[in-house]
Amino acid sequence: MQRIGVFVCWCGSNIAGTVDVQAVSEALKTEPGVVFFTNYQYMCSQAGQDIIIDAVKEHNLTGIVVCSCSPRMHEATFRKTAAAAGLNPYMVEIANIREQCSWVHKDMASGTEKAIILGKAAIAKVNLNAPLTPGESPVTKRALVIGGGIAGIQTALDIADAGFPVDIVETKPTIGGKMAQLDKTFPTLDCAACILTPKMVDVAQNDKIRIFSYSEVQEIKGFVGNFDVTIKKKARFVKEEICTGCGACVEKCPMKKIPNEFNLGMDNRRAIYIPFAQAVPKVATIDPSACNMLKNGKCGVCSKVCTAGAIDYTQKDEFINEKYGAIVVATGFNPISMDKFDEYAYNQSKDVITSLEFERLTNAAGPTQGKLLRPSDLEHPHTIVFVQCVGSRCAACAEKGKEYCSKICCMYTAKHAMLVRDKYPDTEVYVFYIDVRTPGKNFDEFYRRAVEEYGVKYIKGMVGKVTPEGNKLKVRASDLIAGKQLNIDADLVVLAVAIEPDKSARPLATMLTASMDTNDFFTEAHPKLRPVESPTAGVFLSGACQGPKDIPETVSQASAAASKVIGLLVKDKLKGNPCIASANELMCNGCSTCANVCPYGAITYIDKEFPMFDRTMQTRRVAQVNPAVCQGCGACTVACMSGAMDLRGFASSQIIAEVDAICR
Amino acid sequence: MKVSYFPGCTLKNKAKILDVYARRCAEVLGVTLEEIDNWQCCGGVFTSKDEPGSKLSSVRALKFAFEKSQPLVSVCSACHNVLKQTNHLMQSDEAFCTKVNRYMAEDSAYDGSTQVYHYLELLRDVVGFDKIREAVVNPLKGRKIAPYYGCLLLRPSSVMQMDDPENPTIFEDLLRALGAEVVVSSMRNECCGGYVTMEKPEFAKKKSLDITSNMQAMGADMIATACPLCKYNLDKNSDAIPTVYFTELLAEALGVKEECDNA
Amino acid sequence: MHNDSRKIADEIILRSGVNPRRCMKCGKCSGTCPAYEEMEYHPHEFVYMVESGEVEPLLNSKSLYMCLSCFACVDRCPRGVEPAKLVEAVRNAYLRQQDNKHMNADDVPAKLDDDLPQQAIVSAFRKYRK
Amino acid sequence: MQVNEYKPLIVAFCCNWCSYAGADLAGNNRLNYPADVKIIRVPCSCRVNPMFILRAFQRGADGVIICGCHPGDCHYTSGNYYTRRRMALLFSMLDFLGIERERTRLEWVSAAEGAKFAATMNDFAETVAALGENKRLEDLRCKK
Amino acid sequence: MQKVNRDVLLEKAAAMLDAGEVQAVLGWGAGEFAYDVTPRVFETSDELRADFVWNDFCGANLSKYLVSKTKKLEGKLLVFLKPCDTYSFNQLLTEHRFEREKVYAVAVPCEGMADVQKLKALAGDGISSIESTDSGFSVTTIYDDAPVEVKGADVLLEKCANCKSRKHVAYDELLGDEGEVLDSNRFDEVERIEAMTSEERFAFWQGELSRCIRCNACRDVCPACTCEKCVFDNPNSGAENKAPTTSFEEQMFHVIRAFHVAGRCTDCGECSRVCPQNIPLHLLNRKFIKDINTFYGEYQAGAEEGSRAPLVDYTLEDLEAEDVFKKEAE
Repeated sequence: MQRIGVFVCWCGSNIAGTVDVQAVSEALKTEPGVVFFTNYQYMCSQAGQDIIIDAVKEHNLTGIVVCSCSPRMHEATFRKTAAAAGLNPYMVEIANIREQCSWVHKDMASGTEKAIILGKAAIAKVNLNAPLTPGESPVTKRALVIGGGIAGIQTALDIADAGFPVDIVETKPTIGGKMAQLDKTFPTLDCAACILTPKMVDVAQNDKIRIFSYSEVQEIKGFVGNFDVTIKKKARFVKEEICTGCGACVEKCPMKKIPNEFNLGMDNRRAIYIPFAQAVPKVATIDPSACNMLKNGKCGVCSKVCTAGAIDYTQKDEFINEKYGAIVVATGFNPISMDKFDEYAYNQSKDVITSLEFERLTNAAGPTQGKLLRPSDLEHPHTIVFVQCVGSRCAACAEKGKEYCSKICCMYTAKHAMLVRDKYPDTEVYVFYIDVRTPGKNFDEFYRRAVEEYGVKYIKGMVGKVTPEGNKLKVRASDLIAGKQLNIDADLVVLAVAIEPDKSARPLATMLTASMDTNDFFTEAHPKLRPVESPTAGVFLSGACQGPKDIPETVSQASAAASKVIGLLVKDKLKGNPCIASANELMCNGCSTCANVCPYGAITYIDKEFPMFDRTMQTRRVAQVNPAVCQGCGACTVACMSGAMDLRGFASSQIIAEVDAICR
Repeated sequence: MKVSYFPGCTLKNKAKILDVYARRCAEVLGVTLEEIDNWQCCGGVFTSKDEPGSKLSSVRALKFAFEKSQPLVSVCSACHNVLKQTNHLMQSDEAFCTKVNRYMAEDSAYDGSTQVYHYLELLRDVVGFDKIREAVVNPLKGRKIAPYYGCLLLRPSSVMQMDDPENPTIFEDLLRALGAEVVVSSMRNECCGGYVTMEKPEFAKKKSLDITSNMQAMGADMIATACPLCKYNLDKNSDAIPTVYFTELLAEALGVKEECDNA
Repeated sequence: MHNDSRKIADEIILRSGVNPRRCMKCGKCSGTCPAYEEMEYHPHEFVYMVESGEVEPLLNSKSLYMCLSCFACVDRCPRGVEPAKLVEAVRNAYLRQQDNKHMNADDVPAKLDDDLPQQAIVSAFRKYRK
Repeated sequence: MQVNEYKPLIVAFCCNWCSYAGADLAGNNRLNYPADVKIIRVPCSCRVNPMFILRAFQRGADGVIICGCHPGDCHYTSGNYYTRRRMALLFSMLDFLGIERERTRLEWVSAAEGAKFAATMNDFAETVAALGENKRLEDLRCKK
Repeated sequence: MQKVNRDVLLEKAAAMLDAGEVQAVLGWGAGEFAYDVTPRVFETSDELRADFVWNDFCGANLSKYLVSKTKKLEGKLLVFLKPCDTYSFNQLLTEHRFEREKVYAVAVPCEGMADVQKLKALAGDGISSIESTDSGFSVTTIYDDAPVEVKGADVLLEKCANCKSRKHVAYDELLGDEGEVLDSNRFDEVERIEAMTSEERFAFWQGELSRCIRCNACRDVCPACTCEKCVFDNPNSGAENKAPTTSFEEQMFHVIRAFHVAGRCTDCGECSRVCPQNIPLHLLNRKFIKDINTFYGEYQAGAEEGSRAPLVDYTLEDLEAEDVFKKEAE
């Protein structure tokens, strides 16, 4: 039996004005377990708290009921008071007789009556309270960042800056991601490489950061603070630690006609290659599907010219196991396939290109050394048509486009159009748009500059069809404001293609038990208040894997994710919320129903032996709640048929006791 | 193999030769086209679904094929479009299906389960282009041919499902199998203006010229089509390059053209 | 009058099965339409005017007979609106009114030439009169 | 002597993050609703077991209302979606047994909707008061 | 009359037992009367030959017994499953209630099982023998020498009269021919009650439920009720009660039970078959099944192993609780 003290607060006249506090404390004194009762003007004041502390000591109280304001206001206060008095803080219950009683009811009689009932319910509940101790789990002080684009780079740098080791896993031979392929960045027009490559070098030189390039995450086990990850380091047939990145092998490699993915296939690379001059790590990689030596053992030139002896044709995939306290997903995006949009003749003409290809065409390190030339005949284009929203905002058919707005296209198209007009004033530039969306600092000003200062022709309407004829592209489009159909003979058509999450995101989400939306973007723990966390504890989101984002937004989210990770890694131990679910193993059926409703993947199953009445042992499958992962929503407790699953602090018996007390 | 065959009115009149080539070539490739008994005109155009009366002739043809457990094949693009769209409605629109069956008042109801093929699909999916390539005796070497689909074969793509509506390859693949050099023009799925040829001939002419001049510019010296109305329009409105039925090219490659022409 | 117009518009929406509210006014239909120049009201305007109940001008417009039923707008619309079906429904709304027809049998012989395929005549009748 | 006016007994289960805070806000704004409504705090609407609802009815409650975060806003991301299914089925079953369907309700009240909370409680209390005492559930097993 | 006869089942089971391929056989055993066939575990082929029964009274669904029986065996257990039983079999597998490797499932086609209550109503009490005929049964009672002829179709169990499927959804081996999923009228009665006024429904259920003697037979036979500890037996659950000391559980037992099996109930009809008071308990389950189908799309528990039950699933567009009655009105 509990020894309960009841403390009724007046809250000045806030409560005492409508509730007869004396009558309430009198009425509650006969409730089961109550051994002490009093009322006071301000229970939350130091003097009020002292009354509680003294009463606990004097009357050996085991439970406290405070009839006062909302628990959302002062539950934490009174829990600390209980702890100061030597009681378990979870032996406190609050009856909300202010916000939900004195403030909403007018007459003293009904207010007092209700306050008594609420007090009784709290007493009934505290009678069934048990001391709760938050569970603790150790934290591995190392973070994993999956994806080495600008999002992953920024997150890793920030975490490393706080002194924690970080590993970056990147599937490509180099970090840098999409930003490394860009020419200039909006709205300031600084060159992407100039601002990105120093950061890449910082990563390479930071002794807290390890880069696993040309690698993939193979398996993830464990939970927040204690992830157990297997990383597959694909064989690149070059010893990374020996290769100096001199490029002699690349120069001599006889396989010259391999489409260069860094330039989106607009020029060629060799079978052994370094993606670009500032690659990090700057080491060569052999493409096994193109290398003659690996395919049929006939060649070996690179090995002969490598003075460092870095070539190793026998290299195998390597598997690395590492423990992490936190995981950051930064898997980024890709433009969608244009196969289903051939009204724009992307597959029919080399001169219809995507915006990312356009970036490479204007980039000094690109296939044309930065000269804007048509891919088909390397002539200077005089009329360029940009088409926005290609595949974005497309709700007609799911396999074709994406229903969402890709967010970045309006701005980069304005940038492209502006740059063309700046460098080649003799060029006619048309931009076809549905809406121009420029919410962002200096964004609209930038777009207006493209129109007003650079004379880019913005036309509200869509391109319906592109027809290659001779060396021209006949563009048919509508101009909705002029009420005309336009037929433009263009030299180059640039498509602002919708972006989608990287294909690796979904299998990764499965490994992480992190949730995704129907478009395969990762979902946030809360769309407004926890935007960089996944609902799965210890998993954080950085960059476009969570939704379309431009560089400034990506970087700020990357730093935000890093700060969340740091906040986790500075802790030696994780204290959980003790109000979590737990399964009574004797009653558990092992049916998996609870695990099916758990949004956090907190429930796993083990086979366990139980002694039977006939002294034999029986093995049964039973649920285990991971206290570090469970957030205490209680979905499992209702899903559980047998009632084996219960929630501490909100146990079925406690809630039923409250129901009974209210309905008595 | 035997299939049900819906020739359509034009193939019995102005486009007889299209029909003759189609039958003979099918024979050569091991398929017999069995003409449906007492078929009626499809109406030439598929109009809105609240006019079940205008779809009855199509449903009768579809049901006929269904009762013989055969797929229904047609050569004319317009017939194929009407049959395929009607069949799709019978499958997907319960109210329409019920209404049509009530109109027909036959012993058994029809539910849209007949497989509807255009002759091109028959060649691709049933015969197979590889088999055709083997059967070619007279390859169309050095002929630069631009296939022309028009609208009816491809759209609405969600129903017709013949090929990618913006970048189809079925026609190209066939012509390649016949040994021709294919000229791909992105005007191949543009409308020739067929339905307004009576209403406003000068407009139809403009549309047709857009197509033929593009194909000519892309290097074609001949256009191939499946639709009599398209052929009429393109031929009438352009002196530059001729338009022929694809079945004629097929007959030529299979070495049966002359016997057809003399038949 | 306004009410009548709204009623006709609703009927057109119902019969065509097209939901004009899905339109995001991008103009791709009109950017793709091969009959654009011949039309007084263009595909996107059909959608907008039916949505807003302004069908009277459409019913009396020659644009109804210029649509080629080529379905390019239907296939290319990013929102799945199907403008061509709407044009057809407006045309039907006009033709189904008593005595309304767009083509007389008597006028046909003058339009024929030796090569004109039958399907052109049949489809014209189906499209232009009820 | 004063005639005892019939006062319904109403149990409200409110999720901690949205609806309980909404009820607090109604208090902050001094928005009245009948004292007949007694709130029980649960972490999430998905913690409400149908057994709790039946228990309340059995102990004499005349109406039971469950309040949670709006769909999409659940603090635990998905709890209220489960609640929605569970309650839809439970309410339908109670109706099937001939229990007045107006005695149970599921409402989404956010932490910002103090006014909605008060209005909902006023409306629900009025509805339940109009039904009178909850007899049928008690009588279901006893044929008189 | 069942199409596959007893000998086929018997020989299959006996052969496997004798060969040591299975350690025991879960089947139907003879009772005191011709009609009280009960589930039984046979350990030798001799036992089988003596007491194994396969006739029109094998209504019992054996799936449930796999939960406890497989745990007691080292080796495999052969079980005979009628089509409807296989749904329960899958559902139990979905919930990990027994190990699939420990079971050898033999599927048996079923032509529908007879209801003793209905038989007695037509032929009278005191049945001494029942002979199967082509069209049904020839029943002799102790009161009359002349047998009474009863049509098989007239005495089908409720669950068989509204059979949802003659297709087995899980087995290792099928004896005889596979059937098909049927288009049954099983929701007609639910619809009839739904069409009543609230008062009429209340009166109907009051009439039915007031007969309940809380014998727990419905729970004990239910293949979805395999909890290690049932809430009704657990003093801490807030619902415990065997004898009706408080009226709560008395009133709520059937609602809670139906809710606990909602989305998991395969509609095997065992609850109504065993109810000694003839309460149509299956209607509560079918109400849930019907609601689930209309609200969330067709779902048949047990049709597929591992399928996600509707109550542990959701979509963002699910209908609101208040719209339930609008939807039903449609």
